[in-house]
Amino acid sequence: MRESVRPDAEVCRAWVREAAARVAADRDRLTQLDSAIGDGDHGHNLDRGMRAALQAVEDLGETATAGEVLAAAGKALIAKTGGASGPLYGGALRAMGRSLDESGDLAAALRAGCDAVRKLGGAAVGDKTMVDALEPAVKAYEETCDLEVTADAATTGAESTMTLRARKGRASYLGERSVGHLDPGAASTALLIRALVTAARDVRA
Amino acid sequence: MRESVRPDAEVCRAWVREAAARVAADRDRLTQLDSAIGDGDHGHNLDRGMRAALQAVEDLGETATAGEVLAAAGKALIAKTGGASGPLYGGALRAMGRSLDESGDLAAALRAGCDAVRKLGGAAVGDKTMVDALEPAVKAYEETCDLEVTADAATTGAESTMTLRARKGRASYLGERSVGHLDPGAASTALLIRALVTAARDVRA
Amino acid sequence: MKKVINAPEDVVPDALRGLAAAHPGLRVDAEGRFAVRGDAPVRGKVALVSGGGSGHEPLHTGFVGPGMLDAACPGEVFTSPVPDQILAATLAVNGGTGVLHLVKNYTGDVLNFQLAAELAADEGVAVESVLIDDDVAVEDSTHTAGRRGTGATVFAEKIAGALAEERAGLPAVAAVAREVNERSRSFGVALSAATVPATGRPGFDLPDDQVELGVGIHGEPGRERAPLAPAAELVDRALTAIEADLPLSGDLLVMVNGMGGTPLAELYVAFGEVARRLRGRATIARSLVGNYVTSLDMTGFSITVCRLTPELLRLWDAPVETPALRWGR
Amino acid sequence: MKKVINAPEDVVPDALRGLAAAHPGLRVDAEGRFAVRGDAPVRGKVALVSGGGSGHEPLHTGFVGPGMLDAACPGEVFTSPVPDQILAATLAVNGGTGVLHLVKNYTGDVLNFQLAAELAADEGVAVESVLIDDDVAVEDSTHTAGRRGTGATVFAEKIAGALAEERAGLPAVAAVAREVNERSRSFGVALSAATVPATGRPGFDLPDDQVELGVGIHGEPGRERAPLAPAAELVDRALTAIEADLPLSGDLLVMVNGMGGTPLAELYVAFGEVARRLRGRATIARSLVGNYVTSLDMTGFSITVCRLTPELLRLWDAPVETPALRWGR
Ligand SMILES: Nc1ncnc2c1ncn2[C@@H]1O[C@H](COP(=O)(O)OP(=O)(O)O)[C@@H](O)[C@H]1O
Ligand SMILES: Nc1ncnc2c1ncn2[C@@H]1O[C@H](COP(=O)(O)OP(=O)(O)O)[C@@H](O)[C@H]1O
Ligand SMILES: [Mg+2]
Ligand SMILES: [Mg+2]
Ligand SMILES: [Mg+2]
Ligand SMILES: [Mg+2]
Repeated sequence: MRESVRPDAEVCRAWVREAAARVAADRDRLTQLDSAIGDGDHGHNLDRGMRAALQAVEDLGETATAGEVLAAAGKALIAKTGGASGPLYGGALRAMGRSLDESGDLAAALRAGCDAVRKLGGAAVGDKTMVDALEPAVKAYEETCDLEVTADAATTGAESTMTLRARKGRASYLGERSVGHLDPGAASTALLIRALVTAARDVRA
Repeated sequence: MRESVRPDAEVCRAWVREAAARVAADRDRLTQLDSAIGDGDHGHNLDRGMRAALQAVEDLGETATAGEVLAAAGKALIAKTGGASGPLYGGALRAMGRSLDESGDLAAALRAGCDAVRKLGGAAVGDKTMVDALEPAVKAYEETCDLEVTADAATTGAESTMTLRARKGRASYLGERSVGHLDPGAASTALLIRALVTAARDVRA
Repeated sequence: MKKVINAPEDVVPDALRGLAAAHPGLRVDAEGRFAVRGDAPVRGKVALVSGGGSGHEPLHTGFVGPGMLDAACPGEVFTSPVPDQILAATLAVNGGTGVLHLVKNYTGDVLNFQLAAELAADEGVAVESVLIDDDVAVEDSTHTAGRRGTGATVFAEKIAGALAEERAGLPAVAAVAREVNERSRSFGVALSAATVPATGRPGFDLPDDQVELGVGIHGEPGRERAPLAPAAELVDRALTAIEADLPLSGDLLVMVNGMGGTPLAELYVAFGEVARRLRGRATIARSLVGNYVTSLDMTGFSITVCRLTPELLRLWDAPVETPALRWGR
Repeated sequence: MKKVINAPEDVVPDALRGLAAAHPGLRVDAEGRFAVRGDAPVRGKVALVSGGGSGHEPLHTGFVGPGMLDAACPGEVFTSPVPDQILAATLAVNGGTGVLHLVKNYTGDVLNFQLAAELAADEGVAVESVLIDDDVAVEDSTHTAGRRGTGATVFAEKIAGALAEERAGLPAVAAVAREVNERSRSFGVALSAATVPATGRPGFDLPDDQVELGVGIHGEPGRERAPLAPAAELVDRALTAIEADLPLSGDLLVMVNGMGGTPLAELYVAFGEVARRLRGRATIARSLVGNYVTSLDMTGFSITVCRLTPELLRLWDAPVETPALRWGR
C-alpha cells in the first residue's frame, strides 16, 4: 500500500483552483440535475461559492498553511454558497483544514471532512446525498492511498444514487419519484474529488 | 325603385334568430379580429348578448309588435353584452324598434338605428368603426330598397376599414398600427345586416 | 389554457362568491354582479361607485370599504359592466346626497355608465361622473377616443373616497377626483400578453426578445414594440413618456404596479430604478408597489405618478379599510 | 426569459434597494442583504428574525415591521441565506432579551440558521429557533428531511410577532410560534413552473393538461401529477390532503395563497370553493387571499389552514404594520 499524501499549501491552493474551474465548467449540468429532483440551483450555488473560495484563497498571504488555505475556502463557501451544499461543503473544508494543520495527513483530513458532512446533515450512505460519493471515496483512500482509485470510488458512488430513493435533502420530497435521477450533490462531490487528484498530480509533476 | 319593406314581428323575430346563429358561428373570428386591434372579446360579447336577445324575444308574448320585438332584443343586448358594442347595438335596435312602431318602414328604422349609433358613439364614416359598415348600408337601402344591395354595401363598408386608421374605440390606441386590420364591429355589422336579408327572404318565402 | 377556475363563463360570479366569503365587511351580490361596503348606504355621505371589466383585480372590488369605494361593478373579463348592475349598485349605496361614478375612459365603460346614470336620474338619484384618462401612451385629441384610464383610478378612488368620508358634497368630491386625474399620468410595459378565460389564448404574440411599450390594461397592444431591455431602461422609457406630458417635481405619489404575472421582487427592482431616476428632482412622498391594476396573468408593469398637493397628501393618508388597501385604522 | 431585472445576479440587491425606497419605515442593507424595522433594536422586546431564499416575496421582507418581524434575510433566489447575513441581522435587532429565529424546514435553511445561531451565541446573544414544517405533501418521518415550511410561516411570524410586541419573553414567543406551526397545515398545487433568473428556464415541465399536486415553493416538483381539473376539484384534493393530517373544525384561519403568476380573481374562485367545502363543519374566522408566499412566476395556489384558539385569534387580530400586512393601526 502507498503512503497517504501530505498535501502542502500549494496542493490545497491548486485544488481550490481546479475545483472552481471544474464547477464553473459543469455549472449548468449540476443545476440541471438539481432541477430534476430539487430546486434547480446547485450548480449556480456552488459556482458562486467556489468563485468566492478561490478569491479568498488568492487573498491569503504567501505564508498561509495548508490548513489555513482550506479554512479560508470553507469560510468563503459558507458565506457565499447558501443552500444545503454551502454549509456542508464549507463545513467539510474547514474540518479538513483543522485536521491537516494537526496531522498533515490527507487520509485523516478526508475522514474529518466526511464526518463533518455526516454530522451536519445527518445523512448516511444510501440516503441519496453527497455522502454516497464522499463516504466510499474516503474509505477507498483510507484503504489504498491511491487518489485515482479514490476518485473512481467517488464517481461510482455518485452513480449509485441513480437508483436510490432520497431520504435527505430536497429530493426527499419527491419520494419514489426521486428514483432514476442522479443526486446533484453526489455528482459535484465526485467532481471535487477528481479535482483533488489533478491538483495533487500537477503540483507534484 | 322597389318599395321599402315593412317588416312585421315575424321578420324581426327571424332576424334576431338568424343574427344570433350567425354571431355564434362567427364568434371566434370576430373575437380574433378584436384581438388584433382591440381587447379580444367582441365575438364573445356579441354572442353572449345575442343569446340573451334571442331568449328575450322568445319570452315575448305572441302579440308583440315588430317594434316590441326589437326593443326587447335591444334591451337584452344592453343588459348582457357589455363593452362598447352592447350599448351601441342595443341602442340601435331600440331606436329601430321605436321607429318601426311609429312608421312601420324599414328605411326609416335603419336610419334611426344608424343615428343612434352615431349619436352614442360620436363616430363618423372613416373612423374605423361599425359606422363604416352601417352608414353605407343604410344609405344603400334608402336609395335602392334592395336588401341584397344593402348587405353588399355593408360588406364593402366593413372591408373598407382594412386600410383605415382608427380614431374611435379601442383600436384608436394603436394609431398607425391599426391600419391593415378589419374593424371587428364593422365585420359584425355586415353580418347582422346579412342576417336581416336572410330573415326577410325566408319569412316571405 | 391553465387557470384555477371552474368554467370560463362562471369566473366572475365564482370570484365574487369567494370575495364575499373572504371579506365579511362587504356585501356581495354575485348574481347581480356588484359588491358594496357592508354598512351601505351611508346616510349623508356621497357614495362612490366604480367598475369596469374583470381581470384587473384588486381593481375595483378590492377597493370597496370605508374611506374608498362604496360599490364596485365588475363586468365580464376585460369587458365593461352593463347598465343594470351599475344602476343596482348606484341605488344600493345612495345615501341621499348623490353618487359619484368614477369611470375609466373606454368607450364601453363610458357608454354603459352613461346609460346607468340616466336610469339612476330617472329614479331621482343625482349622479356625477368623472372620467379617468391618465395613460400617456395614447394620443389625446378631440377626434379620438382619448386616453385610457389606468393606474390613476386607484389614486382617485382613494382620495375622493377620503373626502367623501369627511362628508364633503358631491361637487367637491367630483372636483377632487378630477384634480387627481389631471395631476396623474401612467405608462405601461408588457413582457407577455394576458390569456382571457373565454378565448384561452394570449391576447397578442410577443417575441421572446420584445416588449410592448404603452400596453393597455385590457390586453390592447401598445403603441410600439421594442427590444427587451434591462429594468433601468424600461423604467426610463416609461418615465420619459410620462415626463413629456407632466414635468415631475415636488411631492409625488408613485405607484409601480404589476400586470398580474410579474413577481413582486421585479416590481421592487423597477421601483428602485424609478427612485434612482427621480432622485434630486422630485420627492417620492408616498408610494405603492404591487399588483393593484392587473391584466390577468400579463407580465410587465406600469408606472403611475401623481403630483401631490398638501391636501391630496392629507387625503391619501386618511384611513382606509378595504381588502387591498388598509391603513390608519 | 423575460423579466423586469437588470442582471440575474443583481436581482436580490436591486429589489432590496427598491424595498428601501418604497418603505421608509424599514432600514435596508442591500449589500449585507437584510432588512430590519426602522426602530430596531427595540429595547426589551424579543426580536424575530426570519429569512429564506428570495423569490417568495412578500415573504419575508414584506413582513418586517411593528407587530411582526424585526428582520428578514433574503438569500439568492430559491437559495437559503448564508450565516453572515443572518448573524448581522440578528445582532442588528437584538434588544437584549433574546432573538427568535423562525426557520422554514429545508436542509439549507436549517444549516445556515444553525451556523448563524452558533455565531450569535459566541457574541452573547440568546437565540432560539423554531422550525416551520406545515406542508402535508411531504412524508414526515425521522428518517427523512421532514416536511417543508410554507404558508404557516406567515401565521407564525404574525402571531409570534404580536406576542413579542406585548413584551412576552423568548420562551413564550417561541412556544406560540411552535403552537401555530403544530396547528397549521398546507398543500400546494402548481399549474406551471417558476423560471429562476439565473437559469432562465422553467424549473420543471408540466404538460398543458396536467397539474403538480403537492408542489414545493422552491419549484421542487410535487409528489404527483394529475390532470388539470376545475377549481372545485383542485381545492378538494388540497383540503383532503390537509384533513387527512389535521381534522378541521372550530375556528379556522385560512389562507389561499397565490404562487405569484396566478390572477387574484382565480384565488378568490379557489377561496370560494374552500368556503363551500368547509361550510357547516368549521368556521373561517379569519382569512387571507392573495400573494403571500410566492414562487416567482409560478402559477397555482396553496391552501394553509390554522386551527385557532381564542388566544391565537387575539394575536392574529393585534395591530401589524408591514409592507404586506397592515391593520389595527
Ligand atoms: N442532509 C444532507 N446531508 C448531506 N447532503 C445533503 C443533505 N441535504 C442535501 N444534501 C446535498 O445537497 C445537495 C443540494 O445542494 P443545493 O442544491 O446547493 O442546496 P438546496 O437543496 O438547498 O437547494 C443535494 O443534492 C445533496 O447531495
Ligand atoms: N365610438 C364608437 N362608435 C361606433 N362604434 C364603436 C365605437 N367604439 C367602438 N365601436 C365599435 O365597437 C367595436 C368593439 O366592440 P367590443 O369589442 O364588443 O367592445 P370593447 O371595445 O369595449 O371591447 C369596435 O370594433 C367598433 O366597431
Ligand atoms: Mg438546490
Ligand atoms: Mg373588444
Ligand atoms: Mg372589451
Ligand atoms: Mg436551493
